[in-house]
Parts: sequence; structure tokens; C-alpha cells
Amino acid sequence: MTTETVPTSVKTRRNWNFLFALTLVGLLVLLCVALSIATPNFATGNNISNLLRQGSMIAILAIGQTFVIITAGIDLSVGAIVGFSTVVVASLIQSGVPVWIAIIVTLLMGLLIGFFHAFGIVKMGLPPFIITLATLTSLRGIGLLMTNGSTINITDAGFNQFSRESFLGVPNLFWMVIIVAVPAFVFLHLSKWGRYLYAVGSNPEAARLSGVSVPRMIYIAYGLSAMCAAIVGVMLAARLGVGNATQGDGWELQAIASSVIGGTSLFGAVGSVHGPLIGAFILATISNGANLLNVNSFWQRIITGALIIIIVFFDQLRRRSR
Amino acid sequence: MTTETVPTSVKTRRNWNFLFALTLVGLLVLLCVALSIATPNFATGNNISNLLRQGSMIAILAIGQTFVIITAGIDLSVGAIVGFSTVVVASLIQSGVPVWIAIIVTLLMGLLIGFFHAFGIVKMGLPPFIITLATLTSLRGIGLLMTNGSTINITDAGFNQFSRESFLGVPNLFWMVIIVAVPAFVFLHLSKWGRYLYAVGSNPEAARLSGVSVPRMIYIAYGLSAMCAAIVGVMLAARLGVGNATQGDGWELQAIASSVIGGTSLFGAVGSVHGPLIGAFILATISNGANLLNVNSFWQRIITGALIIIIVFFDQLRRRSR
Amino acid sequence: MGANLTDLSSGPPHPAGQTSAAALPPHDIILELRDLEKRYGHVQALKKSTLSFRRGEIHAIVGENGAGKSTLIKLLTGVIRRTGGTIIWNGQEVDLATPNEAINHGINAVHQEVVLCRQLSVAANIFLGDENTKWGLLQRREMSRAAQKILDDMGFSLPADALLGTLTIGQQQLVATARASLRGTKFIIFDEPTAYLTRQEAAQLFALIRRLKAEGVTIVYISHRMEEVFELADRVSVLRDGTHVGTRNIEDTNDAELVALMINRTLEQIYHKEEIPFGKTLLQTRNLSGKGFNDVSITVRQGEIVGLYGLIGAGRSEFALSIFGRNPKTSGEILWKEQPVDISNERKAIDLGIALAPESRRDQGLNLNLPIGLNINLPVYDQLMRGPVIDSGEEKRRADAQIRDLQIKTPSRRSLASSMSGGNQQKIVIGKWLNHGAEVFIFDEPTVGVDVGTKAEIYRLFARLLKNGAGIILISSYLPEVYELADTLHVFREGHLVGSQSYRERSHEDILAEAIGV
Amino acid sequence: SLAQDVTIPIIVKDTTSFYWQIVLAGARAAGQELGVNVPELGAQAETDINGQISILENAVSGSPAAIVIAPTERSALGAPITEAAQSVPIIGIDSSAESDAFSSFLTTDNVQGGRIAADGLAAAIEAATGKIEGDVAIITNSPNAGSLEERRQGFMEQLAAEYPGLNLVADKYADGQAATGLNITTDLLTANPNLVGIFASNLIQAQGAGQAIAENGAAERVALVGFDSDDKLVGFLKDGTIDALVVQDPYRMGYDGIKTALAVSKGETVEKFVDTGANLITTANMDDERSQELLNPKVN
Ligand SMILES: Nc1ncnc2c1ncn2[C@@H]1O[C@H](COP(=O)(O)OP(=O)(O)OP(=O)(O)O)[C@@H](O)[C@H]1O
Ligand SMILES: Nc1ncnc2c1ncn2[C@@H]1O[C@H](COP(=O)(O)OP(=O)(O)OP(=O)(O)O)[C@@H](O)[C@H]1O
Ligand SMILES: [Mg+2]
Ligand SMILES: [Mg+2]
Repeated sequence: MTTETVPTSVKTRRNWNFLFALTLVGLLVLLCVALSIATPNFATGNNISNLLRQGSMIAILAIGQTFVIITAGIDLSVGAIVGFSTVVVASLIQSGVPVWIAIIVTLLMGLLIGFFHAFGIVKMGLPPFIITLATLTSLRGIGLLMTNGSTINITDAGFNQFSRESFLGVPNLFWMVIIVAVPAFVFLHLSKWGRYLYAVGSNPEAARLSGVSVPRMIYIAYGLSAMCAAIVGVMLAARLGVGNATQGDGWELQAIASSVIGGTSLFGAVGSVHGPLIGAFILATISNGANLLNVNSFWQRIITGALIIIIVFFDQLRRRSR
Repeated sequence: MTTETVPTSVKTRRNWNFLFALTLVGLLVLLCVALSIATPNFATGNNISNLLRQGSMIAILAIGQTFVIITAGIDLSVGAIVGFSTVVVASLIQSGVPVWIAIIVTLLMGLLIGFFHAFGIVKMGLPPFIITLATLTSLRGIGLLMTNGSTINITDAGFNQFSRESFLGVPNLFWMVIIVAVPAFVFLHLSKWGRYLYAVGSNPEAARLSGVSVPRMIYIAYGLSAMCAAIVGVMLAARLGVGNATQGDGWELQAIASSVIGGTSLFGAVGSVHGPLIGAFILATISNGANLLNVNSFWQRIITGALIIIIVFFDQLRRRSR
Repeated sequence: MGANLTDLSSGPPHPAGQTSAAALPPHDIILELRDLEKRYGHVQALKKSTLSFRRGEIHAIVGENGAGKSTLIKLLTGVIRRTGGTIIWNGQEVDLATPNEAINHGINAVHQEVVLCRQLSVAANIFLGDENTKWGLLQRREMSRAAQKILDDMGFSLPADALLGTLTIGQQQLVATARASLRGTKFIIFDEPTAYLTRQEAAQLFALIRRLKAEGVTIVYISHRMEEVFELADRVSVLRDGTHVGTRNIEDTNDAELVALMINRTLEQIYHKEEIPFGKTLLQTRNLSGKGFNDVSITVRQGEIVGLYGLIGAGRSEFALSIFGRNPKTSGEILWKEQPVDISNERKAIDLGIALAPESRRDQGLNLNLPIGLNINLPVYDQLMRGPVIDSGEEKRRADAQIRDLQIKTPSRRSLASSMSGGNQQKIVIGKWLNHGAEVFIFDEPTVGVDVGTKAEIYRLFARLLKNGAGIILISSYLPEVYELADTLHVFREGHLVGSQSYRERSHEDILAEAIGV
Repeated sequence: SLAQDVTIPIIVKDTTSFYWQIVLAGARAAGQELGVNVPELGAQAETDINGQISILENAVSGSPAAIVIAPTERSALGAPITEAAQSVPIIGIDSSAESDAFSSFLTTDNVQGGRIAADGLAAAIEAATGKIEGDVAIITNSPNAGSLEERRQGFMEQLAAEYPGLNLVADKYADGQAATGLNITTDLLTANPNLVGIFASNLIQAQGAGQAIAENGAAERVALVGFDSDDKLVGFLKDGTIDALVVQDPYRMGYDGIKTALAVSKGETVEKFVDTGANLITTANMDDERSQELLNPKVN
């Protein structure tokens, strides 16, 4: 991305210094404080639970997506994988397969889809945009064929119940975020694999010359991203109680946006696990807040767009002034 | 994008040499020949007219998008601009403004939106993905607010008729493609501005030190992309006879896909005007052919995904072996 | 150190000469190349070459730009695959198909273009692929400490925790050097390692190389600087047009012979200097300050070469960029033909008649994935427009003229700049400004990686520009170059001008002392 | 006979929705019975007007005996249908379009459907609280889909006209995703303690809203009326999460559409307008034979 240093805008910084020093977390907290003042319903335990639930799925997608973006790739298929996974897990459960086996099969299927992407990139030389766009299109078709355009009703009460319950006061869906984010953090920030991922995104030739297997890292990144999407698919199936191939439409853009808001660079080699998490919850908070304030649905879109610009602008300024 | 040279796949090349030598145009022709054999309805004058009409809008979007992608950027807003432009042009015409003024105002508005994107990128340091995603969201909201979620009916018969008629046997909508593509070709391939665009996408610092004004090129690229989208908006309003803010949903992905199928690299500095055109018509032909062959709409998605992979794969092989 | 060929051929005592190369028994050949060959499509980068390297020797390789030196190195390190021939390592035939295989044999290289990850820290780059882990977790602090120690031991004062991208090219090259000399190296190749280093850093590097040699490591050393070859090497091989044309023991040769082998003719003189009378004052800076430099006043007249010398990071490049409108000045003023001017962007500088060939060809000078022709013409497209379109005949003519004049070795102006050898890329960086008709040329390290023959051509070209009424600012960290060419020499240290002398009134020693600050 | 060579394509609004799959199932059944070849066409979203026009153009290229179409937008499809009707008879189903070139129409009145939903919601609220008072909300799947706008319009008109005690506090648009409907409903429940009823005007949003009400245990407090049906919604209807569903007869629309088209193509006279009706199904009447027929159409 062609960014220019901006000597002019520096002047405006004077009185707003405190805003510019805010980290992304700070902006999220600011948003929450503003909403708590604006509406009494925001800071209730119940609403916070809802908020955690609402942001959890995009958050997990965004973490997976971040691995891919760090390698300077992109995964457009995640929304389609979510929809497809709801169909797979629903049809498995409805055909009598034990729930845990159904879940494992679904996750493995996600992993395989990711490996297929990596195969297309590594072996067939396809741009990531193209191979994942193709899967996006095809997977929706396969899912629709499997369900004949309808929804599969999941009658297993325990499976559905899971998404509604809480553990230690925290909704189970948010526990899933923690279960994904902690190993993801260890992987990306504390293990050598994470470092290799950055190296591949930064300079694949340098990585290769250092003995890093670039294809392997591509397989890992796309495999993880697709598996995260399959996890979200299972979560969504549990939450909605149905399998439906058209669900998760457009979530790929939300996941990528969360990741970029969280500081990931689409040119690769820059990104973290916590950034996308915060990005996803910023988006969820905006939409939760707008709903609570009963903002007109059309205004809600306009405001969301404007807030995205403002938040990323402040975050960019902070990064640049570091 | 991390591509690896593929010594193994070279072996399979033996008997299929002719396929690998096919240019993108060749693949399009092959597709058309196959369809002419498979269904008698394909090669009729009427159907070719339909095909030209159907591909024309995405083709124009793809040309605009290509300018942006060559600078290593991306414009996610084009679909939203299309929808918004239908609303603008429809409400202007319906409020009694002469058609040609309504069209000019709409195109200028498109240009301004593009300049706003460039401003965000150049002055605010926002990633193109974010600023254009934000406009995508907001523009849809503004359009919906303007129409209150409904459609504006255009009663000017001449305006509506335009999109249905032909000139010299070629549908007017396709003439629009020619009207856009010819100056675009001159601009990108024959003028210094085109060279500057490539230079900016390849290495903005080197371009700058060679006296190229990088900000100006960013303004031009995003301005042109958004203006192409406004042109498509006017075409769509004429074709539908209505202004409706949710039209053009997802067209940004189709435009980017057409561009990438046509050989544009999302990393910038690689692309042409004719590539995206052919890319757009390949997609249109696939969908036209599938309809004529009465392929189930779910299978149609699966096949589209597979064909995208196959076509880009062959094209990559040809490029690589050059 | 010798400043020109005549000095050198008289031959200083060679410190590396004690190891009598000829006396080594044949089994001590560590690596042998038989009929090695590499084709890129139709380009034959390396023709059947046979070469052998002895255990523990320093083996120099010299040759013109595009002779195939880097190609040879890439073949040995598994970066690219050979298209023919065999490689014998320690008596065993080996494949060397992947970088991993080379690394496992103990073959490492410092490549001509820095191949490291800009977004990772120095320490992370040094340990990339060989991380220190405990229970699967990275030992960041330990690695950072170890990296710092390695850098300090080598005498490179670099911060291990800095992001690589924030370092200058020369510093990055040092990181690559540190990296390559670790991990049980048995065979290490340096591809023009001193291109971006000043004498001080080069001396540290030479010390490192001698230490490695003492440890029994075989060293291949590629350079365009003859005096380095004679200072370090035990033997020297010459490549010409992708062919191995000979190997000599260093005692048995002199640089006249080597140059003759390289370019197939003799060269009387590299540094071409003509007495050209100074004309009008073109460019002046008065107390110019900005990021990286402070209070600098210089004057450039027609016919004058103004040399700027200093160590890495002395602030010369920043100063040049500021004149060119790339970086804002914080105080002081710039005068153009005695008139104060406000150069707020590059376009203004170019329109006044200033040209800048920047320091880093990869980051600032070239659009690597674009054709050579486009690169050469980029600054002059304004002049090439005929109405709304480019005069494509003129565009071709100008590109071809530069390719011919600078002897850029390429099949066509349509080839991508990235497929050029390092030296040929450097020629593009210079060539793109020669069409422009500027009056002040700023050349920042113009001859980095350029072979002796072409260097002589470039210096002759300088003389031509000067005779046409231009002035030149020559920034170089290669003392012989500025010493021999500059009419006025300014020495920079830590952003300040610490000394200015005119031609003939100075000595090497004074200049060095000023630059280092002792 | 020559019937096997007769082709009558059917073009629906959105092939990915269950509702339209039932329409297609009806058409398929008619095709098999009558020995007519029935290509099943349609756009991939109800809002994709341009897509439907292209599909119509392509269908005309195939020179079929007649075309059955559910126009996705009133005015936009008008001219293309008029143009197509010059070469092929056109039968409209589900929704109308601004063209007088239709040979026949088989539609449900979506405005009427919205009114029925309002009545159903009011009845459910009365059953739960004993009075028809409180806050209500409507969730629309996506903006700019013609039939959804008509339902919304009918619902709001009926509220204003008949139920002054019911106060419409939220008029929400989702983005076509059940999860969004779920989130909106959850937030509505949080923000409006006096909420007594919700109308989710299509299948997907009813699934999301139903799930949110089940998740929050709000079935007692809040009445929910959905539109269209599938297993999931019938389940909700059974367990009381959903109080009523407005159900059309899509199967018949598809079936009769093809049958009428064949008749038209043979030059027979047909009825110009047929209303296939919208019905309110509640927990009370859901086991009736007719209800079962509507709730469990034979899709395959
Ligand atoms: N990727 C490539 N594709 C095509 N040709 C190439 C490629 N890389 C190198 N070449 C060509 O191979 C030849 C040898 O290049 P090489 O880099 O080995 O030269 P060199 O001896 O290292 O020169 P220098 O001193 O300028 O670095 C050159 O003519 C160059 O243009
Ligand atoms: N990209 C960068 N990021 C941070 N500091 C930099 C960067 N480039 C240069 N510097 C610093 O700016 C100062 C001046 O650097 P400059 O490149 O002008 O030096 P120089 O005299 O040209 O040396 P060289 O021999 O490397 O060309 C130094 O302190 C250097 O470390
Ligand atoms: Mg080289
Ligand atoms: Mg410098």
C-alpha cells in the first residue's frame, strides 16, 4: 500500500494527543465507555455476554485469516467454509454420528480444504485470491446441493445447548475464542513456526535460503485458516441449530477487515493474534451499540463505515509516531 | 503471492502442449467453440448479443479496478458505487433534471468518491482495503437512506431504451465497453501516465525519486476506478429502469476476479486493459453457457469455481514457460 | 592501499601469501565443479565451467558485470539449479538442489543483494532457520543476547533488536555476513561484500575472513576491487562471458593480467581525470540542516566534481536526498545559480536541473519488476510525449542508446530489471539520468558493484558531463574513487562537515583521520 | 406425443432459498406429470435484479414453449418481460411486474401476508398477556427485496390501522444472515424491556430470531411470528418459541405455473389471475391436514 508520510496532518495533532496515544485496546475501551454512558443497557452482564458471543465467530475467523495474510496471501473462502461446515456437521449429527465424531470430521474437512488451497498456490502456481475465490464459489454450490437449498435441522439438544451456556460466567462461545487464541498466540509469537510465517511473508527467498520450507508454511497457514473457519462453522451450527450452506456469506470480508483493523498488513509479515481479536470485537461493539441505541439500520451502515475510518486512522497515527 | 516453480508438473505437459500455449483469448475462444458444439442456442446472434450485454458491466468495473491494482491497491467499493449511482442518476432524472446532466453529475460524484479514497490513502495513511471497505459500507447506507430502502422508478423511456438497443448490430452496452476500453488502453499502455502507474505499483520510492508524483497517481487510479463504477451504475440504471441502492452487491469481487484472471497481479505493477476485459467475458460466458445448458444452479457454482482454477492454471503455465 | 593500477601492480607484500597454494595435495580439494552450466531460457549465464576450491584457501573470483559470478554462487548454495555438470564435495558427488542441502554441507553465502527479512529483527534474521528453542518456545532474549555478542565480536556495532528494514544497506550486508559465518560453516562465499562498506568496516570484515581461514574454512571472495583481491586471496579465478578463463596463484599474477583476462583487452587507466575549467556556480547550500546532517555548506560549479566522503551513516545520503527535495530540510537554504530556491519535492529539483542516482538500487533506484527500458526512461517521459501518447520510437531509441553506451548486458530492453546482474542494475540507475539534460548530477555510490572496465567508462562519462557544463556531487565510501576524481573533497562525520580540501592538497591519511575522527 | 420436446423454463428469484426450492419442486412435479422439460433457473439472491434479467434473456435464447417467472422487482423486470413476451408466452408467479404482457398470473399477495402476520402477532400477544399492548419489532432479511418490502408494508399498515396499543419500536434490516437476525433479536431483547412481539418476515430471519428467543428464554415474554416454514421453524412452533407462521403455497405456485404455461403454449385459454393465498398457522391449527400439507411440501 502506498502510504505517504504526512507532515501536514502532524500539525492537527496538538490538542488531541491523548487520542493519538491510544492503542487499539484503548479505542475499544473508549467505545465501550461511550456506549455505557449513552445507554444503560450496554454495561449489563447480560449484554456483555451477548457482545462476547456476537464477536466470537468473526474473531476466530480473523485469527485464522491473519496467519494467511502474514504470508502475504488472502483467504476468501472462510465464509463459505463456515456455511459448508454447518451443513457437514448438521448432516453428520442428523445421520446419527456421535457429536464429537461429527465435529472432528468437520474440522478435518476444514483442514483438507485449506491444504487444497495451499496445493493450488504451491503446486499449481495460482494466486491465493483466485484459488480461494474458486473454493468459495464451489463450496457454496456443494453445500446447496447437499441440502437441496434448504436447512438441516439439528435435533441434538446437547449440541445446541452448548452455544447458549456459560462457564465461569463467560459464554461458551467466548471460551472457544480463548481456546483458539491461546495456542494461536503461542504458535505465532512464541514458536519458531510463527517466525517462519513472518519470514515467508517478508521475503520468501530469504526464508528458503535459511532452510525454511516455504511450501510447508503455506500449507500450515491455509490449513489453519480453513480449520478456524470449520470451527466457526461448528459453533454457528450449534448456535443456530441448523446446517445451511448460505450462512457466513460475506464473513470473509469481515474477517479480513478485523485483521486489518487489528494492524495486519495485506502485504504480509506484519500482524499479531491479539490485533485481529480486538478488531473483531470493535466491529461487534459498534453493531451491538447501534442495535441498543436503536439506530436506523441504514444509518448503522453509514456510522460503521465512518467509525472504521476513524479507528484505523488513529491507530495508524500511533504506529507512525512510535 | 508465494509461487514456487514446479519441476514436477512440467512432465505432464507433453501431450497437452497446445493447451498450454493458449493465450487467455484462446481459452475464451475454446470455451465458445465447446459451447457452440454443446448447445445450438449458443452461437445465435441473439445469444451473442446477450452475452455481450451481460459481460459489459463487470468488464468496465474490471478495467477501472485494474488501474488501482496496478498501484498495488484495491478498490472494494465499486459494487457499492454502482448501486449508489443508480440511485443518484434515478433520483436526478425523476426530479426533472435533463438526462445528460444527470449522467454527468453522477460520473462526477463517482470521481469524487475515488478522490476521497485517494485522500484517505495519501493523507490519512489508511490501507486501501480499509478506506474502500468503509465507503462500501457507508455508501450502501446513504443510498438506502435516500430511497428509504425502496427503489426509484425511472420513467424516462429514452434512458431505459438505450440499454436495450444496438448500434451497427452491437448492443449499446457493449459499445460502452469500447468507449471505456479504448481511452483506458491509450492511457495505460501508450501514455506516460500508464508508465507512472506501473512505476508506482512496482516501487513507489523509486518512482518518486524519478520525479513521479506518487500521490497524484493514486488520485488518478482511484478516481478512474470509481468513475468506471459510476458509469456502470448509469448503465445498470438504464438496464433496470430503476435506482436501487443494493444493486451491484458483490460485484467488486467479480471485478477483481476478472482482473486477476486477466493476468493482473494483486502485488501491483502487472496488468493490462485487455486482460481484465477477457477475464470478465470468460466469467460471463461460463454463466451464459451454464444457463443455456440448463445446468442446475448449484452445479453451476461448482463448475464456475473449477473452471476459474483451470483457466488461471493454464494461463499461469503459459506465462511461466515464456 | 593502492589508488590506481600502477600502484597495485608493483604489489604490496601479500599477507595471505604464506600459504603456498601450489603445495597442497590434490585430496585437499574440498569442492570441485565439472562442466557446470546454467541457462535462463535463452540466456547462457554460465557456460561449461570447471573449477576447484582447496580446503582452507581464500579463492577470489573476478570478472566483468554479468560474467556469471553470482550465478556460480547461487548454484553452489542451492538457490538455483544447474542445467548441466557435476559438483563434487569432499570427493562425493552432490546434488546441491536446495538451500537446505547446501547448509547441511556447511556451505553458506553472503549474497550480492541482501536476502533477509526486512520486517524481522536483526537477531531473528541471524538465527532464522536455526532458532534457539526450549520446549518448543523461542528463547528470544537468549537469541538477542547471543546475536549482540556475535555482532560485537565481529566489531560490527549494530543493535540486535532493531528491525532489519531500519538499517542501511551496508548494515544489512553486515548482518548477512554475521549470519553466514555462524552455524559450522566449512565453505563460505562472499559476493561483493564490501560494495556498501567503508574502509573501517571492510577492515573488520577482512579480519573476520582471516580468522575464518585460520579455522580451516574455505572462502570464496568475489570483488571488483583488485586491491582487495591482492590483499586477501591465495588464488584467483577469472570468469568471462560465463566461461572460466583461468586460475592463478596470487603471487604469479598482477592486476594488469587479471584485467586483461576479464575484459580481453588491456586498460591503461581506470580513474579518468581531465583538467576542466570551472564555470558558473550552479548549486550552493548554506548551513543546510535536516534529519541526519547538520549545518552543511557546499558549492558546486560547472565542470567540478565535489566529492563527499565519510563512514557509513555519516549523513551524506540524507544530505543529498534533502537537496533533491525528498526529505525536508529543517534550516539553512539552497541556492540555484545564486538564487535561493525552495525545493519541496523531487519534481521541483528535477525541473531545476538536478539529477540524483540514489544509493540503494534495490530500494530507491529501480523498479525491479519492470522492463529495463521503462526504468531508463522513467525520469524523461515528459520529454517523450507526442500529444497524448508516447513517441514509442524515441522511447526505444533512448533506452537502446543507454544500453549500448553503458554496455548493459541484456538480451533486450524489454527484460525485467530483476533479471540483470548486480553491476548491470547499477548501470541502469546511472543511465536513467543521462538522458535528462540535468546540470547538477548527484551520484550516490555510483560504481558499487560495477566492473573495472565499466567503471572507467563511467568516469569518462563524468568528464563528458563536466565538459558539457554540468557539475557533479560524487558520494562514495570508496576512498580511491573520491580521492582520484574529486576536485573538492568534503569529509562528513556524524552529520557534520569536518573538513574540505581541494584537489592535490590532501593525503589519504588526513582524510581518513577526519572521517573516523581520531 | 411431442411433449418431451416441449421446454418450459421456470425462473425464480433466489435458488439458494428453501422457499424457492419448494416452488421448483412443484414445477418439477408438474413437468414430470405432463412430460415437459422444465429447466430450473434463478438468480442467487432476491436482490440480484440484473442477474434475473440476464437469465431471462438467456432463457428466451433457448426458444422455449413458454416461460414461468417470479419477477424479482416490479418495475425493473417490466420492460424485459414485455420484450420477452414478443417471442414467448410469459406466466408470472409469486409477484407481479409492470408489464401487461403476462398470459397469466399466479401470485400470493405479500401485503396481505404482512397483514395476516400482524393479526397473528396481536392474537399471540393477547393470548400471553391478556391485552394487545406493548412494543413490537420487525426484522427484514435485507433491504430492497420486493416481496419483503410488501410484507413489511402490510404488517405496518395493519398495526397502525387495527392495533393502536402495539407500538413499533424497531424496524430492522439484517444482511441475509441468520446470525445477524439472532444478534439483532438478542439486542432488541436487551434494549427493550417492554418488547412483547417480533415479526421476522422470512425463513432465515425467523430461524435467527427464534434461536435468540430460545437462547434468552424469552418465549413467555415475547411473541414471535415468522414467514414461510421448514423443519426448524415447525420445531419452534411445536415448542412454543414461535407463536405463528404465515405460510404460502409455493408448491402449488410452481406446479400450477407449469401447468398453466403448457396450456397457454397450446393456445388454450387460461385464467388471467389466480391468488394462491397465504395462511396463518399456529400451534393450535398446525396439525390440520391442510396445514400439514403446507408445512411439509414434497420437495424431492
Ligand atoms: N533470473 C534471471 N533471468 C535471466 N537472466 C539472468 C537471471 N539472473 C541472471 N541472469 C543473467 O545471467 C548473466 C550472469 O549474471 P550474474 O548475476 O551471474 O553476473 P555477475 O558475474 O554476478 O555480474 P555482477 O558483477 O554484475 O554482479 C547475466 O547476463 C544476467 O543478465
Ligand atoms: N532507514 C533508516 N532508518 C533509520 N535511520 C536511518 C535510515 N537510513 C539512514 N539512517 C540513519 O541516518 C543517518 C545518515 O545516514 P546516511 O545514509 O545519510 O549516511 P551516509 O553518510 O550516506 O552513509 P552511507 O555510507 O551508508 O551512504 C545515519 O545515522 C543512519 O543510521
Ligand atoms: Mg553478481
Ligand atoms: Mg549513503
